[in-house]
Amino acid sequence: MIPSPPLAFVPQLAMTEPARAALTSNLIVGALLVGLALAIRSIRKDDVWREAFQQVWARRKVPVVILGLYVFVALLDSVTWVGASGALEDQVAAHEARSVLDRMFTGTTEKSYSAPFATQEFYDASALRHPRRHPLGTNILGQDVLYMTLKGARVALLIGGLTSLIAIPLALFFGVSAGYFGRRIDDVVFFLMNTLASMPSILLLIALIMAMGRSTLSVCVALGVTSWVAFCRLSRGETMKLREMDYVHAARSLGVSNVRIVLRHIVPNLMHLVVITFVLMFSGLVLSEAVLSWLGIGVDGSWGQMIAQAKDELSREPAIWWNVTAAGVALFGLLLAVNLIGDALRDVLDPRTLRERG
Amino acid sequence: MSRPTRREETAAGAGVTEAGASAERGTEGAQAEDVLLRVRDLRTWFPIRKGLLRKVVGHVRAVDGVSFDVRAGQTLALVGESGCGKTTVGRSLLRLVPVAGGSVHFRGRDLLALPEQELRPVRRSLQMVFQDPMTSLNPRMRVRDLVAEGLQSFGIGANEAERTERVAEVLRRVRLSPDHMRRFPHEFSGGQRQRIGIARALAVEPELIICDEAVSALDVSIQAQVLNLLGELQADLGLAYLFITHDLSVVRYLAHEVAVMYLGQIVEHGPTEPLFALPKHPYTQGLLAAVPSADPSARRVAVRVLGDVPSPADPPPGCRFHTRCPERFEPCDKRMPEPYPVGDPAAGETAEGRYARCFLYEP
Amino acid sequence: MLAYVVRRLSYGALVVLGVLFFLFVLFFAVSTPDDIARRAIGDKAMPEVIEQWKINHGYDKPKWPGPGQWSDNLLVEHYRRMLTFDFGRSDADGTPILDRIAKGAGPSLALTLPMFAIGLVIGLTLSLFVAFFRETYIDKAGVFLAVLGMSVSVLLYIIAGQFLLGKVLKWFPVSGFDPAPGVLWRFLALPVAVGVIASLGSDVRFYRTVFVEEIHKDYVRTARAKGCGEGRIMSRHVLGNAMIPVLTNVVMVIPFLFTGALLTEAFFGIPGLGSLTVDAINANDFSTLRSMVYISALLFVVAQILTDISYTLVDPRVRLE
Amino acid sequence: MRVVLAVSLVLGVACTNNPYPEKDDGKKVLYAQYHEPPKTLDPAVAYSTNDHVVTGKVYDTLLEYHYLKRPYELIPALAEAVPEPQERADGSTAYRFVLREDLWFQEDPCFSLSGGETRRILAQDFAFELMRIADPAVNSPVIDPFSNVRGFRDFASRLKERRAADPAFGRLPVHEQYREAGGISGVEVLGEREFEVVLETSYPQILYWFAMPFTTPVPWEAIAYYDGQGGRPAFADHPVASGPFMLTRYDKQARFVLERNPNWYGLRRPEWKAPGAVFPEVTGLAPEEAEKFAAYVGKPLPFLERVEYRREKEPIPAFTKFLQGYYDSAGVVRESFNKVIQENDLSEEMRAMGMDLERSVVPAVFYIGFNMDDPVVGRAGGERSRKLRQAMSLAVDVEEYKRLFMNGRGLPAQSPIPPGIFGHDEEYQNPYRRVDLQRAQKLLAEAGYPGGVDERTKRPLRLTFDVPDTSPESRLRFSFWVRQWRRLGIDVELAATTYNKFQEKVRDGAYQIFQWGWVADYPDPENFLFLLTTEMARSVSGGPNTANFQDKDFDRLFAEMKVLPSGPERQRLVEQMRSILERERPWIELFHPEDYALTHAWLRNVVPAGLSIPTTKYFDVDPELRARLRSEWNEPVLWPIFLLFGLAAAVIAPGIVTFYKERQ
Repeated sequence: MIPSPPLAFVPQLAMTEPARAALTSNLIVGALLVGLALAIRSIRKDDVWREAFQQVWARRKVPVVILGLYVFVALLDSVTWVGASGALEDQVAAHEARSVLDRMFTGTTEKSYSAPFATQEFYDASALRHPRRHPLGTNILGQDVLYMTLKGARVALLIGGLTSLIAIPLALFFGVSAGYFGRRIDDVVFFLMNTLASMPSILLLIALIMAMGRSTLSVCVALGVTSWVAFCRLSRGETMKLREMDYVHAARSLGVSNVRIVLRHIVPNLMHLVVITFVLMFSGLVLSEAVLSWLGIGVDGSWGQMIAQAKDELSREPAIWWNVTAAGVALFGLLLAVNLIGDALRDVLDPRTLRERG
Repeated sequence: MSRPTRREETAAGAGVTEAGASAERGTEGAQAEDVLLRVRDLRTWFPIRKGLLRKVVGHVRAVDGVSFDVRAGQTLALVGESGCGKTTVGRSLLRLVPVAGGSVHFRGRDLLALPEQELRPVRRSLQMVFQDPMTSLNPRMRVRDLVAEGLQSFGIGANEAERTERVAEVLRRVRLSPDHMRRFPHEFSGGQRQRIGIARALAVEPELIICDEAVSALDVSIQAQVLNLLGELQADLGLAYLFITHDLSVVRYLAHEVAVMYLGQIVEHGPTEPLFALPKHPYTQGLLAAVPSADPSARRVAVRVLGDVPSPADPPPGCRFHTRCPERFEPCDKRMPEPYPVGDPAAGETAEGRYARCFLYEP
Repeated sequence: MLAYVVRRLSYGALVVLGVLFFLFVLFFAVSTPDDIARRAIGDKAMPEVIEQWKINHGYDKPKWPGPGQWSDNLLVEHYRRMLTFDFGRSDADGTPILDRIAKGAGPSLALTLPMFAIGLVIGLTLSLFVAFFRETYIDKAGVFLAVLGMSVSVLLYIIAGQFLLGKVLKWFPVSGFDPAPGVLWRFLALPVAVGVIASLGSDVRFYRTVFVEEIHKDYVRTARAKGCGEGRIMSRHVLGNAMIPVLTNVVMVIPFLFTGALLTEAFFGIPGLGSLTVDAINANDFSTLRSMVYISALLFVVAQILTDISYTLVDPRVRLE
Repeated sequence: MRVVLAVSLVLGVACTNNPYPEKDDGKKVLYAQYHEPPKTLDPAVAYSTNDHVVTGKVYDTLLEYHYLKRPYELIPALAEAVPEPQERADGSTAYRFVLREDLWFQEDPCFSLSGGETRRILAQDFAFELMRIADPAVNSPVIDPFSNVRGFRDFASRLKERRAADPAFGRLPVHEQYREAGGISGVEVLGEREFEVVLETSYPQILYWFAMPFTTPVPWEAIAYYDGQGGRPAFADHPVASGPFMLTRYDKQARFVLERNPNWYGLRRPEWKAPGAVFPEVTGLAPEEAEKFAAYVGKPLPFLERVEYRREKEPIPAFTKFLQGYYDSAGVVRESFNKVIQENDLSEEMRAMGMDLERSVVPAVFYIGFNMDDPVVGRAGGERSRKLRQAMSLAVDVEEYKRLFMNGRGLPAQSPIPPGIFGHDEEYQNPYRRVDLQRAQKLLAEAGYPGGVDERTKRPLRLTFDVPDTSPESRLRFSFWVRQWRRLGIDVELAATTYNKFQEKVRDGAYQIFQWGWVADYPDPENFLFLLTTEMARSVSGGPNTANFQDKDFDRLFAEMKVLPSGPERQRLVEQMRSILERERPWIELFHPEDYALTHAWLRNVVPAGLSIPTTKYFDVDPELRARLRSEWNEPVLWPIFLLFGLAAAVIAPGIVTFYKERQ
């Protein structure tokens, strides 16, 4: 089914909450895309980066393509607008913001479980409304599992991406300040790091989520707070090394201000660490979320939640295996792709090899 | 190529203009002579912390009471073994490391007493070229930005285009093609990189360049090129150099005056030729004896320097060198020798500017 | 050395105090003592009962120090109780927390110690093996498998392990725990196997990098030039010199041996501290959670201090300062 | 190769998935599981089904329910007979209980306080427990039903005053405090074996409370001794009781063990053939049922030597172990186990294993409630809100829910009163409790929300459904209801919060829609209809009427109905109340759940009971059959080990060979 073009809003309605939400979400997606485009542009201009990414591409074509697919699916699920299209199941959908993906799967719901490519329901053998249309079967509510799985891509990227976007700048800020200015600032940051790092992250996560309430954002913030320490430590150490580099001395003898030195000489030389950390952190975050989901404080619609929901279904006889399989494979696929890319990136961008090449 | 005069420059340079003037235009400042940089009793100590409360229990006396002058348009070489504190002297002058005491007068203004804000304009006249051209050039910046950084910092040039033009000029001056501006440091050879480093220092039109082992990391053939370049620049622009090195052959080639450092102190100081011809301090003698000479007839009596360098954290009492000195005698481990004038008029030398820190020459 | 140890210890103590402050803010910002009381004894409880409960659990005080109550407030009380290990009773069911923790430590250690030891041995062996055959297909396949293993959620490992080894192949009980020495291993075999396999990927990946880095160093070349056998090089030189990163990695894990494995314990019905924590989370039992976080932090700090000191023992290059 | 051999040898010998010591294989031990540990075992406080797993087995009561008869019937247990109410001239009602002779507590160290290892059960012990319920410090959840007892509240306030006035009094042992405070005037101990309970007004349901562990005899020694100090456990963790089983091991987080109590009257005095102490005979059972029990009728209870409880937090391993024969039954603890059942019956596979499925309707009701204090869905909205509630009620398809989430288990509810309780009417069909989307849409339009859009504001109607469970599984369930309403165009947001936050919301009245359930304490309509009285409204008294339903007619009818004996007059009143609820729709009644017990072939006599009543003493196991089937089902499969070793060798060997060749 091809989605109809954006209609903005259902005419007789005022600017509704869903419409506003759709607009905000689209704006965020737009901003992210612009940011991505800018990032790609600056990478293309910078030989070192361009070369690095070319090498990664040469070594890891399949994972990169797979990751691209995930991103594409997430985008499909991110561009939303309010307006009817397709055969609606219910009237609420008509004034809800729905994504391209939602529209592609509108009107595919069954009554309950059905196996992949089945023609009849799993339990009562009644005919399906859309026989052979569910490559991954349907879940207990009759929703297409392929649809639910695809929707999970956005959530996973959100968890990994948003959290990293929160944690990495934070870590970079504290780590660089501590490493560059030393003394009191360093003492304070180092103490803060040690304090946070000595609490088991899962307990800290739980406590934070309980304190902030359960929402996608608060899960991301909590994950960010618990995962920034490692990178902060790394960037602090690296900054301390960089601070003693001759080019920093040169800059100081040229009267360059501290802020400028940090921005021009320190941070750019940490960027490879940022990229590597981002990629390696990503998979850790998505895995953590799966555990949180099992504890009932994860993000709605995540694969972790699907697995947690589906594990009981495995104990049915005969077992409902396609839910957990779909979510598990989707999760595994994303993480494998990301880990392989991260691996290659680390090899390519590792500071040692960088210096040797120079 | 004409060098723009200071008058054309922007407000940022005003402080410099007021404080002193360029060597060519004679003296206007407090210093009547042509002394550009006057260092007196410079001390740079690094604290050693120990124990429960990290109390300062002592200091590494990296630089301990160093005094010298650098004259405009001239080269002073600071020589010594590694670890003697010569690099720290260079960094102390630019206040890249915290200084414990003494004074550094540049054109009559004490750099150590200036607050960072007022120091900034002075920095322009005082530049540095580093030993390792790889670590001294930010690998993430293009040549153009590297060289233009000082211009930007001091507000030289009205706009980016003008600055790029200046960068091109400076690059040509150090014999690099302006076409290389868009490249990254790792695309250059070691000698080229060092030229970039020189260009960066040169771009802000300093009066004094501190060359910290500027050629030590280079191949001998390249060394010569860079040294020639430095010589030319001095001739053309009237630059003064403080040349920090352990390589005595370089010193002889380049320097007008030499100061020999040992364990944080200058042990001998004097004009290059006489000092090389007739070293006075036993340490200098030992140092020179270790240099292989191309002329077998000029072979001197080998002076043996014994043992290892003591730790600057715990320097020996009395003369710093007495633990290794072959000529050690009674007062050496009791008192600290002063710098005694050692000019030997008999040998046709003037006493001026020649002294050694050794009891052999105690009057 | 002594001064160093003392200084290290006092810094550790400072960190623990910081953790306690963080905990105080977190837990007393989440729920006021009234909430905790209502949750514990029911919504219908009469106000005087709630007051009594708060008194019994020591929650009947102002939160912050202020004039006239510099020592008699929740903050000071919180510090006093935590520092003297007087954890009081669980908010959820009123049992003494220290008892529960003491009871849970045994099963947790019974699970995590073998898991840790076996995992370490297998991880190091495999990574040495892979590093030895570096640049061959064994190495590539090994690294790929490691990355593969890293990409699977622990949940799936556990579900698959129980399904395969417990349900289909019937090697071990699917879940349960019995501390009797003759049967204990039966219950531990499966969770230990699952735990080892789940962490093998990232361990091999990490250790291999460390080893390969070490192999490329000059002294290895020298040793080889001297005619040292490859096996001897790997076991003596490489392993020995790679001890610092390995040790760091290992010590960071030690505190978590005590806190148990949340998921593994819950799924396998092992009544350890991980299980206790999950219970506390599900029951909103903040007092237990607070004590668990505190104890873990304490263990972590101690482990860190021990690492720093043991560095000096393992590697003569590391100086005290 | 040697390694492979050694490993396979070890595995072959030692591999077993049996989680229990083999020495118990031949014994009559029942293996059961629990999900959540009991919170407390103090009979005056324990109220949840988790607690009842233990309290129901260890505490004996004056009365109990007949095991097989439905509707439920009270029979005497510790009492010699079920007492008749005696109307008194002053309007009060008295019940006289006479204990059986020769009743003893279990042996316990606490009786050292009275110089022995055990002692006889006295009427005083019942009075003591009633005083404990009244004691505000005990915080019993059932003060309300007993406050009708003469002097009950007075006793509580005297106790409170004395404690407040005199700290020394508060430090006395509890039984001395009670004695000093003078006891409850309406509980008169008439002798060692006799006491009378006097109610201020008629309350026929009081007898049911004497069939619950709340009113078990409690020895004062146990309270004085088990104070949680000096290494002694708290009474809440260490019951001292008189029931058929006694708790011998209690690691509540992991496992507990119950063993036959030799002091139980059924075991001490088999010659009594007391009802509840021997397997009962019932006429009128289906022939195959009767045949199943025939061999047991008249045999003394309990048949089991021991009951072993293991904690299972996760359903998959628990159910797997059941299928392997390591639990004797499943489905009694947690409903997710029942998913094995297909369309109301056991799957083929299960039947082949000899399993049995027992079902019974639980006297309980699950419902979706509206907060009647809410301006949109509640009273203040008047006719508009009523129509909205009616429309929402018409959209909810319980049959479908049952099919998806309960395997068809349970009966769709038409009114709050479940089957088996007086007042339930098989014939009654609530006009708002069938799915009729057209009518619902019409009502919605009449309410001013055509198609789910508010006519006045032109915005879609958005409501919030608060659920106190954040688990991923429950989210699926709750979103089912949301989808039902979405069919009308009503956008209901699911707000899953922790139980803590949910309670906060309820306390603040900040909720619109919620789902809740009520399980009968005793088989009487009063126990259901009181949930909707003004007196019990959450916003009025903090009571269990979470819907805050307040209706004067309903309250009046309730007061009348409560005291009437079950008969046509009472039926008429219940029907009137039902019709008020039908129209007002404070609840959308969902279903009366069915209890399924999935049992293995070796477990006998399992009759599920909806009420929390002690049934374990009637169970029997056949250990030989169990041992045989277990070993049949659990033969370890070892060949994959060899396959694994072989594969690994095959993959690695060529690499090693090439490596060394190249090296040379």
